[in-house]
Amino acid sequence: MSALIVISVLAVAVLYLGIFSNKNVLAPVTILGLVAATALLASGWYIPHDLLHGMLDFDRTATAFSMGMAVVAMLVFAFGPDYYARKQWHVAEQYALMLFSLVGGLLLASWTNLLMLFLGIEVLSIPLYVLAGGKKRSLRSSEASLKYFLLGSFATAFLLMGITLLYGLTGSFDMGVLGTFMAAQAAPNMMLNFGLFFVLAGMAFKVGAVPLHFWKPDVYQGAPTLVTTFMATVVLMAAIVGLHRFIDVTGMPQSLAATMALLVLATLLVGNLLALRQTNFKRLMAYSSVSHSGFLLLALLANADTVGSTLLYYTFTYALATVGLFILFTIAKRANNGAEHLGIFKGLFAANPVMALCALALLLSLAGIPLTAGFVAKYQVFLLAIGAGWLKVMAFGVLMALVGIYYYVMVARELFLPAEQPVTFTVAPLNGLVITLCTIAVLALGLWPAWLI
Amino acid sequence: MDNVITAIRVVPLEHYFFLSFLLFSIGMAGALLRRNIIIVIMCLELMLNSVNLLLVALSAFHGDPGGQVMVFFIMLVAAAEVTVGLAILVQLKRNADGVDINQLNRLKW
Amino acid sequence: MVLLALVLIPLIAAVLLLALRPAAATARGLALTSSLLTLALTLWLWYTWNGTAVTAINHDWVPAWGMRLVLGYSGIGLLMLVLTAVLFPFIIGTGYKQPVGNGALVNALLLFCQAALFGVFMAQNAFLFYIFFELTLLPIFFLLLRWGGEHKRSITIRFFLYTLLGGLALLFSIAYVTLQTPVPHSADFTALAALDLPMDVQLWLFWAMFLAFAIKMPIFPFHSWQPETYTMAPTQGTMVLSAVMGKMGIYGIVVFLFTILPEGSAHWRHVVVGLSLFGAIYAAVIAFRQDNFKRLVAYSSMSHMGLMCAALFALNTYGISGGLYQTFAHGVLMVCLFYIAGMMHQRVGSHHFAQMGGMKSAMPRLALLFMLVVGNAIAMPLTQSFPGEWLMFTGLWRMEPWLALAGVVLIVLGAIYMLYAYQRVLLGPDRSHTAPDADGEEHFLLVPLIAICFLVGLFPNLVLQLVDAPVQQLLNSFTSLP
Amino acid sequence: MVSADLLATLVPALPLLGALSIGFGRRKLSANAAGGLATALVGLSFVCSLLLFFGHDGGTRIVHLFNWITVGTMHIPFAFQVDSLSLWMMLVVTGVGTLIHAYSIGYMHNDPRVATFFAQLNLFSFAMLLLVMGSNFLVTFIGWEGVGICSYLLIGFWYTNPEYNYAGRKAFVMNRIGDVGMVLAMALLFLQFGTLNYTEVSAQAANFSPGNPLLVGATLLLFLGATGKSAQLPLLTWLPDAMAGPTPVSALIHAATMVTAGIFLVVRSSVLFELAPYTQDIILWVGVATALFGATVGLFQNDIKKVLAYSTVSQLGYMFAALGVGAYSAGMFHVTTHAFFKALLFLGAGSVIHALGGEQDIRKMGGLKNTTRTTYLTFLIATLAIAGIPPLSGFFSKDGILASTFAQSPLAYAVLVFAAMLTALYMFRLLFLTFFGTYRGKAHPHESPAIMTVPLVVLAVLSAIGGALNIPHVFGGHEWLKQQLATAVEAVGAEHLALSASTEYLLMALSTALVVLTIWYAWTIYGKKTTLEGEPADMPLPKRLVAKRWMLDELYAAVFEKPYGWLSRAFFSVGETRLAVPLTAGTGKAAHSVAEWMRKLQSGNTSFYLFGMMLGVVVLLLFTLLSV
Repeated sequence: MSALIVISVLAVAVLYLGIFSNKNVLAPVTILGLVAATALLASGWYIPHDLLHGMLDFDRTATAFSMGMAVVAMLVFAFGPDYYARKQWHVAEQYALMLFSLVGGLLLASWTNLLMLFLGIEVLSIPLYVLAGGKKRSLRSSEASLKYFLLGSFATAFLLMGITLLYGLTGSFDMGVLGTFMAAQAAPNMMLNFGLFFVLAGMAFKVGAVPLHFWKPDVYQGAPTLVTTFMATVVLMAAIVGLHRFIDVTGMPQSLAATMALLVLATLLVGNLLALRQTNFKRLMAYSSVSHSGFLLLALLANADTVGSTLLYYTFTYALATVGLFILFTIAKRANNGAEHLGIFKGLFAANPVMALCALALLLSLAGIPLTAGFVAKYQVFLLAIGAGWLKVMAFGVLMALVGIYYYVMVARELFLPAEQPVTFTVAPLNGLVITLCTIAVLALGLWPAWLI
Repeated sequence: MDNVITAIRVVPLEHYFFLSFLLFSIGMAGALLRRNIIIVIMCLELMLNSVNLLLVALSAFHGDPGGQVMVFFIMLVAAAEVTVGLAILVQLKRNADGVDINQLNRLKW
Repeated sequence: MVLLALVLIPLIAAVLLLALRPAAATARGLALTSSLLTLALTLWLWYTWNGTAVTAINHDWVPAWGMRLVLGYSGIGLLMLVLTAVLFPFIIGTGYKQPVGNGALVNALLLFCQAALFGVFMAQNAFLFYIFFELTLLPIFFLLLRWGGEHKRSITIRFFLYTLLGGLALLFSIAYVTLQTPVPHSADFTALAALDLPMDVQLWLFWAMFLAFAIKMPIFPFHSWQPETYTMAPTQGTMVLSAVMGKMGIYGIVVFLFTILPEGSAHWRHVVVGLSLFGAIYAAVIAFRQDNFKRLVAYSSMSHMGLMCAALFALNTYGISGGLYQTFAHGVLMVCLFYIAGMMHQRVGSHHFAQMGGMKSAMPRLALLFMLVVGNAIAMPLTQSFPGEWLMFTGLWRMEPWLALAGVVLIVLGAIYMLYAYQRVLLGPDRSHTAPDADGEEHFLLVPLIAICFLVGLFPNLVLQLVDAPVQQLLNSFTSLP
Repeated sequence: MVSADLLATLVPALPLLGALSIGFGRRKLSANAAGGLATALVGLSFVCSLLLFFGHDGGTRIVHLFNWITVGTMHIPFAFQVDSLSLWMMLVVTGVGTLIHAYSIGYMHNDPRVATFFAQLNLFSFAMLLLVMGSNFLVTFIGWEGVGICSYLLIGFWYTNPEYNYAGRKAFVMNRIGDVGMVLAMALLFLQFGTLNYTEVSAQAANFSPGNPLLVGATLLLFLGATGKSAQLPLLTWLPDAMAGPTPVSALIHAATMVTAGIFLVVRSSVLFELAPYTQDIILWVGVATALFGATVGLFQNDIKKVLAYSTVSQLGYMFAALGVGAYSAGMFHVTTHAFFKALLFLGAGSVIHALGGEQDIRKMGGLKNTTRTTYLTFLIATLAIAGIPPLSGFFSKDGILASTFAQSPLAYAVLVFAAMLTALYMFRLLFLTFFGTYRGKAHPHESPAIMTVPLVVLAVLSAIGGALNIPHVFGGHEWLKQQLATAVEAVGAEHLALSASTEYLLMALSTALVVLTIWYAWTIYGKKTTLEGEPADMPLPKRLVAKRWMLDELYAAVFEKPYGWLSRAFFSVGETRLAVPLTAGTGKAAHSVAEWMRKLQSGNTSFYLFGMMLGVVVLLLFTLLSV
């Protein structure tokens, strides 16, 4: 609760700061505030186990994910000063909106009541609609934001329909009641299946599961890179944990499991295959995030008791790698005056070997090469899926992981190729620090995964 | 208050379901088919409202106020969404004059 | 402690090279020193080995999934360690006469590879094995990508993905078997060997694991990456690939398939032996009419590997001992052959026989050395290849006489293509151009290798004694077989 | 007095020492130094063999050096077996070897690579000695392969000539085909008996009943090895081509020693063969056929060495025929005498070639008996010996074989006698055309130096009196050689000739008479001849077929060599470049094209996205409801 309040207040405060002071203080304040929030979460200070009459529950999963999101958000904000340095538009709002969205994330991490699920998703999404359109003068940006908005509300409708049907069955929005109701259910219940399915569909949209993934590439490409980073990391974490909390209670009824498996197969296939042909880095990352959600859904499908930690580890390490890469991408993009194709990374190794090696490590982590966190994460999913007996689905996942390695390696190859025309990569110290931190974290977590489990 | 609920209960629940699904489908169809973005947004609202209708009915039949509370939240959120949506629409109108949904095709593949 | 040193010495040397980026000469010197150091350590291990399996380091890593840091070696592992340690000084030494690109970087990559290889052969935990197994790939990948020959990009990527496919299949299997172990799970080989998996599981799991090793060796029909990669790779890369990395397949078959899936191996052995032998003959036939010397050697390597794999799956003392023994012989042989291929390439600027021939008068010393190597390649008795082949044929006959026949045909085919190659490289009417004869440095590299060939050929027990006891122990799980 | 073990070890060690020292010092040593050293070392090992021979007590001595291969229950020692059989072969190899080494000093003196030549010659002697001395099949196999590679090297000694290289490879590969049988036989025997030591194998084999399929298989495989090494049908075409090597090589390797390895092997494992009658019949008839084949083809060769080569083939056929009827001692006896006179013939031929400055075509020779006197006389003796004129060595050895064959199968006997007549015919054709008539060439013939003629004389003496080694009882002899061998080869002890003395006399008289007739016939045709019949082209078909060596080479080329080349190319062009590589590369391409197609779904049109989402949801919903 306190963390929620702190972050919300922080957001409002940032708004006011935007009015009264210059934008250089924004990032420090935000980060400090987040540090405070994280500390509160860590200390678990004054968090009764049922807030608002048991609509939120900050159990271990919730706390861990909240902290994870807060930390990643800090990294993203640390990228802020440099990113917004030469932007004219109102920076304070951007920070504030991201903070609000983060609040939604916390709600998703801790909801135990379908009402809170709905609120969480909306509080998470509505700021993002705005953020996606951050570049006021850019048609692409507004297109992205409008697409996001339309598709998002469309999905919300499904979610609500699901919630309503479940309410109709139980007469309550509380997950506990639903759980007991389902436990009592012997015969398959049509209305129940409908309800569960629609909620799943609504959440699948946020996760970006095929066939509800259409928004991802376009929005990632259109949105400002910082916002894309935020979406790719914090939002994904929030969506996953939200879905996890849902499935945690409902379990995986036979009917839903089959659908989920289908969802996983489609997501893995489309995400990886479409990434093959991508030349635009942001779209590539979008598809890669689709494929990663495929693996996450696979973990959810297994739905063992360790799935929570697996999801946290996976999303957190994925977020670290993504943040680092997006920052590197921005650096390269500036060096090549605004181009976004993969070629912009050419010559990075020659110009700045350290950064290039960092990029290599992060890419390999996304690809899941051993000794990186990404590998350990994937391996956990392997274990979960195999343990739950989804061998064939897992085998398909393995094949798709191979495809994934291909396109990450293709990007990595660019790093070591000589540049066509001389380019100068300018790395702001703070960015360099963040990238290095991400790399170290990714490698360290790969070597000693026990830290996070 | 009670008479409202009894009034609602006069009509059997199935009818509410039927009507709600009908509205939902109409909204969906509109969202898919119409090209004017404003109308698309209205259709989306219609979908949400179909849910509201069903919620109210269910809460009445369950005799549980929670459903109606939910309805208020939904209306609230819907309002927020529309606000944001229209704002974005205005911005889009500035950048590319027109509110035709088919104009949104710069970002693809 | 020694084991840890084996991994760390090359690693540290490599990091030093990367950090300091010294001149090529210094870099080679450093690399050579480190490899000689590891050689000394390994020989000491060999010398002090008392016939029992050794487990030196044993730490928890991620207990939840049975990942543990366990280093040790059985006789078989020790054989592989010795092989690696013996060959790397020569592989690095190749860089003196046939330098490749940026000395520091190349040697660093080679040393990384060596460290990973040591890790593979010392890992006593399946998961650890897998990690090293994949790590060997990365340095080679960069080596090929940066210093390969024509079409290096596409070929390297194809090779990388193909081998990774096998690796992922292996990882999948490891995850599966680990989960079968009683809680707390453990991926230690000892724990996995204790498993008694149901037959139906063994039947499919066998192929999942075999795929990885079949691609590494490679075994027909998973070989399509091999000839083009060997041909395209820089000499040192080819040496590492053919002489050492291929052996990971043999080693893996023994430690994974034979110990974890005995029934599965026994059930599928006819298929595997059939594939391997067909591949061996297929490659030998192709080698005969190759126009490209290096590619010919590549096919000959594939042919030998096929025979080894077949012999292993004969699943009896002679077959397995012979196959394991042959890994050593074949490793040394491959380094010799590819080195000579490199020498010829330096002299005539091509790997094609069309550019060669009629050079024996110009280079009598090289001719002698090459002839000795050829004798080794066609398994003349008293060279090291012969005892291995004799054991393998005996093992195959023990399994099925007609398999032995199919195997022995190889000594004819081998003679056909090897002698023909020798003729096309050196013999025939003298050419006008004067290529320099093998010089001191080249002697310095080839003579010790050839000496090893004959030493081991005369006293094969030096190697055989390593594998004898472990093989007997291994065979306890195959008592039902003839 | 040095211990016998040391002596036995020295016998092969000395030539090896020579091979290494000459090989490594080949740039320092002068031609004569190298030759002298090589000859001296082989001579020394001959002395050692002699010492061993006279110190021999008729028993079997195993000289165990070290354990070679030890795996599980397999213990293969590196050990020598010294008994009368191996001793006899040692004597032949080192004795004839010494002479030929000495001869080579003169023959090769102006070749630039003479040192290499002697190194390889010594290496060959070493391998040959290992072959005969090995105490188990595997050690024998070392020598077996060793002589093979040496023969390859020496045939291709003049490496600038592609045909010579081809001949070398052909010889080696054909030997290897035989080795397939050898290896398989060893595997079979080992798995059956658990050992490869001759003594133990023989001992255990004694428990088997005759005709046991296992033994038949093993012996057939062994015999396959023997056919390869000893140039029997069907693996004989390499031997004539092997004449590409220097003449002393042909004398030592392709006449006196290596090619008799097959006979030695069969005698060594005679116990097995005795128990496999089927194999023996096969050996008999293969031998007979080969004898006839060689003799017929020999008639039409015009290259002096080729004639001798085919005669060697045919003589080896005789020896195998002897083994086929179980007359092992007769076989070994013929091996010995043949070593004498065939070596002599080759060296004589070499001397002639030397005299004519490299000319080998007998159509360009003639009338040499005046210019090269010693060569002529020695050659004459050898010819008489091979023709089987009493009392020369050939007469005794050949008639031993003929007699024992007659006892078994008169038909085979008849064929062999016919072959004997042919032998006389082609040998005297060779003699007359070379030494009689008038000289038809252009060079200036001159007698060879003493270093070459002395070995000729020694060998001539041996071929003349060699028969004394094994004089049959009918002449009051004691078959000394047979007595000797009987101590080593049980089967020899079992031999007994089931012929009455009268029959034996009759047979000898008959064959001798026929041979003499043939020689007279040869004289009438070739004696005075100054010009020769034309090319094979204008002969009647059967004759031409024979003249073309029964088209055997052409047959093999058409059936094996060419198709193998095609197969190799086909595997590569189809299997590799059309299938394997495209398939792997193709999967990648396929993935890309599928991806390219799927990208189109990401059309960028929002309505389409909404539609896609709706469709997806509906499909998934249906799936859910169906999967309930």
